[in-house]
Amino acid sequence: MTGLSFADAIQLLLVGLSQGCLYSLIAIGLVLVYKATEQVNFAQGEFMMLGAFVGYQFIVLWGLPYWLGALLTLVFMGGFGYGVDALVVRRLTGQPVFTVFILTLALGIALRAVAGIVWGFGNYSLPAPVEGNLTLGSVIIGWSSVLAILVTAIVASGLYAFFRYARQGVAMQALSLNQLAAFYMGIPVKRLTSSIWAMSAIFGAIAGLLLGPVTLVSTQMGFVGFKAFAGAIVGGFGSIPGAVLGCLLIGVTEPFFDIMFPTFKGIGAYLIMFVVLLIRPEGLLAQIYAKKV
Amino acid sequence: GPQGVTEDKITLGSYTDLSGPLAVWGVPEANGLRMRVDEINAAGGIHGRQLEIVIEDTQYQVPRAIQAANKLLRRDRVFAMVGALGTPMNLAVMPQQLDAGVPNLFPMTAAPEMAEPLHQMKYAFFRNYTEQFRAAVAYFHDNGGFVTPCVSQIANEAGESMTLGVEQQLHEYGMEIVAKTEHSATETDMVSSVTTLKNAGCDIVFNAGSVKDTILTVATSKKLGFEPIFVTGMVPYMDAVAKAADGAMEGLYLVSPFVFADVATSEGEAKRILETYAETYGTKMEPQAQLGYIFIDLLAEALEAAGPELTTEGFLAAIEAINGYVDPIGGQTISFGPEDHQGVETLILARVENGSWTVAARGLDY
Amino acid sequence: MSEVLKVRNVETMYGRVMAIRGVSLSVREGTVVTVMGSNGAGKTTILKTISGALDPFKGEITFKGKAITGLDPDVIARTGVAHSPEGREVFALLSVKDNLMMGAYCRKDRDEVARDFEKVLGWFPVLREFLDKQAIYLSGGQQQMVALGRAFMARPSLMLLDEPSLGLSPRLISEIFAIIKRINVEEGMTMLLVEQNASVALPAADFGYVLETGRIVMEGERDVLMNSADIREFYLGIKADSARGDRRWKARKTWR
Amino acid sequence: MSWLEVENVSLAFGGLKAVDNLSFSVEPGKVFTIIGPNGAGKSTVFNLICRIYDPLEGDIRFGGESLLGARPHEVINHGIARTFQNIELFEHASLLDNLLIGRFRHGRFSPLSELFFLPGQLRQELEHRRKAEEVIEFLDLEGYRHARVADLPYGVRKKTEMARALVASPEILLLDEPSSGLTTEETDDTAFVIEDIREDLGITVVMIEHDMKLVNKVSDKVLAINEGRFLATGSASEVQDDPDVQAAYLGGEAA
Amino acid sequence: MRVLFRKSYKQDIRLFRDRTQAFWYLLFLCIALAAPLFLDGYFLDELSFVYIYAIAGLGLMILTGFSGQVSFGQAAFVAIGAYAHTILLSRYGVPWILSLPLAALITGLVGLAIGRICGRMHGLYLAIATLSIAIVTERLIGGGGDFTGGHRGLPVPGIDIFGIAIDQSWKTYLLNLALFVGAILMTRNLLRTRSGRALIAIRDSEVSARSLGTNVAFYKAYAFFLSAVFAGLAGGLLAHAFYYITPETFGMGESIRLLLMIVVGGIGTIHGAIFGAFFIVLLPTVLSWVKVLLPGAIATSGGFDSLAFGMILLGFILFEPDGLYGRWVKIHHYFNVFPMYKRRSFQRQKTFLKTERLK
Ligand SMILES: Nc1ncnc2c1ncn2[C@@H]1O[C@H](COP(=O)(O)OP(=O)(O)OP(=O)(O)O)[C@@H](O)[C@H]1O
Ligand SMILES: Nc1ncnc2c1ncn2[C@@H]1O[C@H](COP(=O)(O)OP(=O)(O)OP(=O)(O)O)[C@@H](O)[C@H]1O
Ligand SMILES: [Mg+2]
Ligand SMILES: [Mg+2]
Repeated sequence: MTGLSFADAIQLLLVGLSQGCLYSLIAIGLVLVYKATEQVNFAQGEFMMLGAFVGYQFIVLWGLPYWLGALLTLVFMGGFGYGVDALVVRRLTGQPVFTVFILTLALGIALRAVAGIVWGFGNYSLPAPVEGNLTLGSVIIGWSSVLAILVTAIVASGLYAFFRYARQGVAMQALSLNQLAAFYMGIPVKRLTSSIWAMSAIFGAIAGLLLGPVTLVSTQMGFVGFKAFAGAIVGGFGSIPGAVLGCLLIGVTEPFFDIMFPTFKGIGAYLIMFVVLLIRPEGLLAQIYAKKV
Repeated sequence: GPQGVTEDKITLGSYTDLSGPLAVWGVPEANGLRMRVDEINAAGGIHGRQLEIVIEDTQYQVPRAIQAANKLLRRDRVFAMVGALGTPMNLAVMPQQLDAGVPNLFPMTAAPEMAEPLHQMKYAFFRNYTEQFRAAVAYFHDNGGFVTPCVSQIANEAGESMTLGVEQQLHEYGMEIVAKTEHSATETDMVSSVTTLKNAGCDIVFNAGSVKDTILTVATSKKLGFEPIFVTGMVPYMDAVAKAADGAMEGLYLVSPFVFADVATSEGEAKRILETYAETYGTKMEPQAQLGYIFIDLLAEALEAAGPELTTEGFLAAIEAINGYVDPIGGQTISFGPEDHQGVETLILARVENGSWTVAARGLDY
Repeated sequence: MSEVLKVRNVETMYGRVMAIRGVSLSVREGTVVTVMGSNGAGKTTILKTISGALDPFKGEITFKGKAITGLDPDVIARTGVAHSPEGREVFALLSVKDNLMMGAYCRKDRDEVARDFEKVLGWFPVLREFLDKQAIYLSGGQQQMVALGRAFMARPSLMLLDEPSLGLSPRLISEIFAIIKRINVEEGMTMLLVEQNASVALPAADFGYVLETGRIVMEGERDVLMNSADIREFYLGIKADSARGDRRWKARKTWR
Repeated sequence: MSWLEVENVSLAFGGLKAVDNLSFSVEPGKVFTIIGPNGAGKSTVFNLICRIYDPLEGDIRFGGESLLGARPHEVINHGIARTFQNIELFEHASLLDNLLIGRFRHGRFSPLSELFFLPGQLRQELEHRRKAEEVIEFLDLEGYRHARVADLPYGVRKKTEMARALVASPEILLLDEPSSGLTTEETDDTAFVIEDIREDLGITVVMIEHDMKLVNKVSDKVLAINEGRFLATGSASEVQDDPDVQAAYLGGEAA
Repeated sequence: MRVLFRKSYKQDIRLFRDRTQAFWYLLFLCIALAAPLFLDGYFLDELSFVYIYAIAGLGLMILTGFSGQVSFGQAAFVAIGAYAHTILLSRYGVPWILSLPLAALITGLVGLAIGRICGRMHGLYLAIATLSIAIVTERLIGGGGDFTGGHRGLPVPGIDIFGIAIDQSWKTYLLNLALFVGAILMTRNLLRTRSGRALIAIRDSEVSARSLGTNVAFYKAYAFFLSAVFAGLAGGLLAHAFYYITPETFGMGESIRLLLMIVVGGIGTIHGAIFGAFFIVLLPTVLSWVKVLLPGAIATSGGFDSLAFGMILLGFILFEPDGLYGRWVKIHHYFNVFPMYKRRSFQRQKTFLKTERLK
């Protein structure tokens, strides 16, 4: 294997960083729903895919100015997420979370098909929010990657504060811990749950708009979701900082793994996750606690 | 008579991916197949028989394919299988299909196994992946040459066959692959692979890949100022690729056994077909649709020749007799023979020039 | 005094099991009412039905004159019913502080809330040192304190208490009932109280119902009940020791 | 017959000393009761005996043999069974199945004989069932035999736990607040049950209890602890007359 | 309405509660055995698939349904079984009758190893860990060069038992049926004995399972072992049904299908695995029949199949979370108490969730 120059290393590091951030954005959507309801949304990847397609509709097909189109996309996806919970998931209140997990699996299948029927199964290109590259010496990174990093940082810290300090934030955790008691406290469980789904759909859409330009928009693009999952798990599923941490870890180590095993690109993420889980079965920032008896 | 043939009807079968990862291939293909079938029926069918084609969705999953084939062979009792998509699917289905005496015509895959070993019921349309890349290597070796050939391969059977071709042909010249990277289909970033290739100082990269990964690899290389010759196979032969990553694809080469015709540059019959398709299906006629159309056209040719007393033997003989058939869209010549069950004779070299594929050379071979 | 809560022949089913069969009871403003009954009599079920955690199959429930039958629990809670459920049901991983604060989720008056918070800590001083501890890691009794405090923090006009004395030390039990009485008197808060430990519950109550296998078999003012032979024997356990010759017979009794 | 000895054991959670240099010993065939205010560390003592926590210091012996070597699932093989304060049942299984699981220690892991249900199995199963039915009869649970335990009222669930511990036919039984959630009358029944457990089944009982009436009725020896530390020990009446206990635990009314 | 009077403890232990039940099940078995007489090859092959998937499903049911460990990697086990079997047959010429159990055993041991490793992981963590195992396995088999046939895969030799070639639909059908019935009996036996109960105990409360003497880690691994054995068996049989195996054949899609299968069927019940298999295998067939009746535009549009598939699944999970088996029980009850069936006797009371983050 040819040696790595320092510049290359930095290059890979930066790329890994921006990749990690993209994973993070998807992962945050996942963790959000989990933290607030303990439901696991396996269709988060599809939410992202849908976000990308809706953006494609507004920006490319209808030719709206980029930022307007993007804004509309987020609004639309917010509504969509809210609807998914209000119309579908909510019917399963009280069912084991595993059932919801399976439900979202089916939802994912359906969404892929719908997207295919509406927009076709091809690959479509979406303009990047910001063009051009940032060149530091021999290191090059796209401005959109920089944007991805910024967005992630803001979103993550914002949500962290929300769950830590905001009344609603705490209430959401409360209802994930004990629905009955939450109801008894007069917490509007249903409304909160739906809004959480809305939020996670929005973050999915953001990820989609950022990822769409890189890999073309297609019904299959949701499958990066798996790596986001891996990241969230590594960080300790249910913790926002954990999700970011885990995704960055995976994003950053992955390219180096690929360089070491050039013929096994793609499984690094999962091996890394597996190793972490072997050492810490509940992830870096464990979210599983010992029961007191 | 043979199954699937009645006084007034011939039933054909096909299974392809209409909603899975390769729906981007399957959906247009299905349209192309149907379009030609409808045209033929509208023109009164063949020897008084209407054509019927049953197309099943495999979602690119072998189990689904097996079930689909089971239905096509035993419920619909099709006369022949045409344009079935997917190497694993064809490999899994063919044994029982051939036992049942149902020919496997022009599968939508360029795997060598589609024509080899020679079997009187197996007829491939394409030159296989291996040959495509041998031809590519040969062409660039003879025109300009290269010193450090590299391969960026997708981790599936197609990629494997393509890489094999590169190895074999390089071997002819006593050369070897200098660096090889392998990636899965769902990658979202290629910097690591590109870095590997870059550090290996490759001056030509044979991209044994699929659609997205090809785009990513080429675009990323441009971004990192690494600009070798990129040569890829028939899979990314579509508009989306040529137009992708605003201009980054310029100069990307590709070898293909078929020509992806464009309304603008084509006239006559080809133009008519392309336009009719655009009207009927509301989209530009993608290459897969063009192939589907050609498959049926070719098959119809044989049916005509086989005469009114249709038997499988007669039909197969008629296919083997096809010689110098020129496809109505891309103008590739196709010939079969008792020893030659591979249709397309020579390959073409296409190149991305200001946002669209243009044929750079014809008659490639090795 | 007006009746805050009216329950008219309510039936509640669990699948095919009918847990309560046509129960009617009413709670007058500012009183403490207790429901006694053996295991599986349906006490918890009644409370859950009132607070909307279970949908009654028949009958109707009115609170402050408004029908609340079959509404969502959170809606009912916002109309001023607080429920301290059986088995504590604390928010396991939230800190004790957050647990208590969740009780006041629907209240806007910040300083009032702060005052009540202090009040609760006043009643249960132990909690003060555990404010930042996750509730799950409290001892059983400490969790019970949290549950009670949390219900009070909502400042409801009706409080439903399901076995508040469960797992508390004798000292705390007597204290708690003193507190309940105090809240009732000082804050004028109405209480519907389910309690196994009738010997402390009944004296604290103004009115009582006795529930057996889903039916109300007896009701009356405290003093009436206190003097009823059955109650004394089966629920207050008074003169039990003498009457307890053959206990098999007693054991059967719960099965009738 | 064996002794349970706890020898200056300590345990802390973070800063908080849940158990502080505590020692006591249980004599065979007796009912030993631990009382103490909420948060005194009673349940924690049980968890220490059952190896859920490792003591910081001290030793726990049963029949002269130290338990500290045993893994949690091996404790029962020493003949120690327990119930939990906040019920820990197999919620989705029927009461009967809960009891059959309780028979777990009375059987070997024999995959083939199980998967092919060799003749031996049927005999074993019948044996387990018979034992289970004995206990069901003993605790008056007939009515609930096939009910899903998740659906049972609190009191019955409490009993079910005791039953599950009993079918394991232990030498010593740890009961964490057996009477909580029972009516006065049912508590009286519990008293009789506990006496039977000791006399008829010859099982030593260690129990945590807040209901002084029950404590007085059944315990041969009482230990009072507070904040993890020893407070007093002796007969029920002695302990209750102890001023510290009065102050920390009983408050005004001594039952 | 039929009321069951229990006369002896045996009734709760024996395979069948009473005569009537025994009668019905044996009737089904006879019909299944006689199927080749009145069904053509097409249906026999479809049913063979059902049986094979049901075997895999039973395996997954043991793991996920009974021991409560969600696995997304089941397809990986199936793959290992299929490859082991094929390689043993074609490369080492092991006789079929040995090769199949060997393959199952090998898979089982792999499962055991994984179970031992993943023993400390719970719920989602386990699910995703197994998912990654599936993805990696696929890739490794692909990279296995000539030994595994790489991405190009391997052709599968025909079945030959003591010189008898099992080469026709009805023969394979009977073979699969036999193994299927065997698998059911084994699962049933597991459930009515000690180990089976241990698994259920672990699922519901690890703490008290331990306090009763269950070595949690051990039994979790055991569950993995059993389910892998079943998966391996199914894999071996599938290999023959596929004639040719490639790594892609057993990708993510299959794992997910298997999981959906047991959920649609009814999680936590043997019937569930079987009903689920019927559903998952026969649905595409039914769809392709329905399509014929639909207007061309819809039927021929890409995506129709998976849309329908997804939608039907959604419907199921929404309106029958207990799965097909749950529905079956209701219908059964309906006829039992006919005509006094009351809807409400099955109306779900409100239920509320508690956190599962405490272990
Ligand atoms: N989820 C359920 N499903 C089916 N039956 C139930 C369910 N919950 C309770 N029951 C039944 O309803 C009846 C009343 O139960 P409930 O819990 O109200 O009794 P309780 O008076 O609160 O008893 P305890 O004092 O022990 O709490 C019992 O017979 C019980 O078996
Ligand atoms: N796992 C744990 N983590 C942290 N603190 C704990 C844990 N378990 C118990 N504690 C603390 O240790 C002390 C003793 O708890 P324990 O449950 O033993 O009390 P207890 O005597 O059983 O009280 P009660 O009678 O109310 O059940 C309590 O203050 C409790 O907060
Ligand atoms: Mg109750
Ligand atoms: Mg305790």
